[in-house]
Parts: sequence; structure tokens; C-alpha cells
Amino acid sequence: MAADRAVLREGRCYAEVTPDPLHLQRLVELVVDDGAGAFATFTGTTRNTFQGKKTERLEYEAYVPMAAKKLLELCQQACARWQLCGAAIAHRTGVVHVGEASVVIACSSPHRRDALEACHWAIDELKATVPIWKKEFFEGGEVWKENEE
Amino acid sequence: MAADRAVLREGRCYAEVTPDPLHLQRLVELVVDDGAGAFATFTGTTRNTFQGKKTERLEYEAYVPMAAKKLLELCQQACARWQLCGAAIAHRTGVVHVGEASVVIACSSPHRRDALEACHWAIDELKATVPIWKKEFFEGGEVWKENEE
Amino acid sequence: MEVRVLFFARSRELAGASEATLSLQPGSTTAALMPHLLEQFPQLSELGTSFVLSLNQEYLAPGEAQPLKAGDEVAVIPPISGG
Amino acid sequence: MEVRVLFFARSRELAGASEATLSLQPGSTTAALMPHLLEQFPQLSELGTSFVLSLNQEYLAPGEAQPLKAGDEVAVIPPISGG
Repeated sequence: MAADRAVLREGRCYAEVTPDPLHLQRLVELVVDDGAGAFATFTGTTRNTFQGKKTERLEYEAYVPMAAKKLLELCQQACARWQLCGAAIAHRTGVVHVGEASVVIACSSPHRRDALEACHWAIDELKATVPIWKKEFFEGGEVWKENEE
Repeated sequence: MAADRAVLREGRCYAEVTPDPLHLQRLVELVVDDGAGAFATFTGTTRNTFQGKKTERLEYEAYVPMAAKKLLELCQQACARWQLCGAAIAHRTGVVHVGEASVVIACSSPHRRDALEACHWAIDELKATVPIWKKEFFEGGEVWKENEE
Repeated sequence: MEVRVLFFARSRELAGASEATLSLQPGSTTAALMPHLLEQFPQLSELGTSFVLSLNQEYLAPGEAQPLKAGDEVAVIPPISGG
Repeated sequence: MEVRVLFFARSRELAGASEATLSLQPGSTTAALMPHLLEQFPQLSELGTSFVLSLNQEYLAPGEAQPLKAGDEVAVIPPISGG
């Protein structure tokens, strides 16, 4: 049976795919560093509407080992491109109800621009490269979403 | 005796100046909205070094009522410029030790770009306009910092 | 030789399975995969060109042909939508 | 008429006080503030030009002269460093 979760760590990088609820504070604690003066985070959550219709829930499916690998690579690229103390990303799988988090990203750096830019880049890059799929369940139907990237 | 803290709320905006420790999760909860699909936060903390010297602590001083007013205006400008569900900023005064937060910003929006851009703009604008001062206490001295903006 | 094939999202629904084993001639490349998969799972044709393949957890460029060996892991990857 | 003056950060250290009351001629403008303050708190001259003033919690542009009234609140604002 394929594993339903994975955690990869390397140096200042942390990547996780999990069916469990995500907690922002936990991801922030993974990038804490006394040398950091700035922490930037991004959390993606399930919204209550989809193209004007009421969203009932989202369901995420992941190619777990490859998604974790791609998430770690993403963190490593961010650390190579910006001056970061730490970068951590966790993506949830399974049912994610309205208001719940599907993805949490936390970056820390000595100066603010690095953490802020890395965090923004990371969510854009995740949507373009990580093998995870989202199915929208709304009033009257369901559909596999496709990212625009 | 002048008040040592202030909280201002208006519509989707929240601004606070306080001597109490700041908590990221609390600020995030202030911008929670089922219509939001994205939450971006920024936390500024005291780093352990200053120009190569070991930082002992930072001490922040605020023109409390004007700082709170400017923080609220900042949130309002962010809401006018980007499509946000909520914007909240809290700045701490008094002693802020290494690793502790001096400022926390949380923005939420339906789509990720708005929250991410507003959050980045907000910390830049805060540093340029809000009447708060930081004194660095390091090995061998102390100095009032001046933002480059 | 046998390779393991994983199906995700819409490809999983169309194939009616989350994984399968493909028996291929030794010396086969990744170019042989879709013809064999479409034979075994004709519904996959509904994907059209809206998918890519991965080999051992690395994306294959469309049209890229990599040699396969026994035990390789391949996945059918419809348009992704993480985050 | 009396206006309330607040000192912050370095200006507070130089003045040796966090606030003061200034008695000014009725009809005075904000241009009268610094000459009076420098008289009462000569150490403030060490600020040089590294400060701005605020009037009732709005920044004054350097050189801007606004009319003052009794009870107004003015602050001496050295270079800020929040965040």
C-alpha cells in the first residue's frame, strides 16, 4: 500500500505531504532562527465559493513521494536564490473543508525582502510543478481543477 | 499619563500598538473569512546580531495614538489598493528580546496575489510612515536605529 | 520486463485503478507506454493530450523517450492543481 | 495660548523630558515652535535637521507653517525606525 504521507528534511529545508490538518504555528517553529529578523508565511485555504457556486469541500490527491521530493527541491531552490535561514512547506491531502488550510509555507531570513519574495515565489512554483490535484465539490457537481500556470 | 496601548478597528481593518507580546495566530484569526483562499503574514523579530556585534535587546518607543492611527490608515490603503477580506497589524513597544516579535501583519484575500502583495507593501510602508522608534542595545553600546526609507 | 504504472486524479478515474503493472519488451522506451496503456485502459483516451508522464518521480517532457528497465515507476499526470 | 509638545526617542533624551507645555502668542504658527523649543531645551539643537514635526497627529512637511490654536498637540519626530 502506498504511503499516504512523507516528510523530507535537508539542511534548512523541510517538506511534508500529509492527510492531517495543518497548523501555521508548527511550520513557523520549523524555520525559527535567532539570526532571522523576518518571517513570511502563506496559507492557502478552501474558499466558500467557486465560480459563483457554493463550495462544499475540496479533495486533494497527491503523488506522495514525488510531491514531497518536489516540495523539498522547491525549498532548496528558494534557499539558493534568496538568503534564508529556513524554508518549510506542508501540503495536505484528502478532504479540506471551507476555511481549512490546504498548504502552509513559512520562510525566515535576516532581512525582510528575502523571506517575503521567497514565500511568494514558492506558492507560485508549487502550483506549477508539484504533482498534487484538487477536486472541487460544489452545489450541483464536481470537477478536477487545473492550475493556470 | 499617556496611554501605552491603542486598538483601532474599522471595517476589515485592525491596528494595534501594545507593550504585550505579539502572537501570530491571534492576528491571523482577526482576518479569517470564509471568502478568503489566501492568508499572507509577516513577522518582524529581533535578530541576534547588529553590524557584526551581538544584540542584547531592542527597545521600541511609539507615539501611541498617532502610530495606531497610521497603522489603521495603512490597512485601509491596503484594502483600497488590493482585494482583501481583512488586514491586521500589531506593533509591540518596550523591550523586545532576541527571537521575539516586534511587528505582526496578517492579510487575507480570495486569491493569493492580493494578500501576498499587500503584506509586503504594508511592512515597507510601516517602516516609512509610522511614528515608532527602535533602539538597539548591543555589546558595547546603544543606538537609535533609522530606517532607510 | 515489468514496470509499475500509477494513475492519479482524472487518469485514475478513467482507468478505474490507481495502479497497474505493464509487461514490456526488454529495451522498450517510455514511448511504448501510452500505446500499451490505451490498449489495457481504453477510457484513458478521454485524457486527450492533457497529461504528462513521469519516470521514477521525474517529469518526462512530451515526446521525450527514455529507456525503461524492470521495476521502473511511471505515473500518468493530468494537469496539476496543488496549493 | 498653550500647546502641548511631545518628545520621542532621541529628542526625548536630548530634551530630558517626554512632554512640555509651550506658551505662544495667539496667532502663532508652527514656524514658531522650534525657536521656542530650542530656547527652552538647548540640547535639541543636536538633532540638527534630523526630525520632523507633527500637529495633532499629522506630519508637517519641513518648512510648512500651520496656524496653531490652544490645546494643539505637537510632537518632535526624529527619524523613525518601526517594524
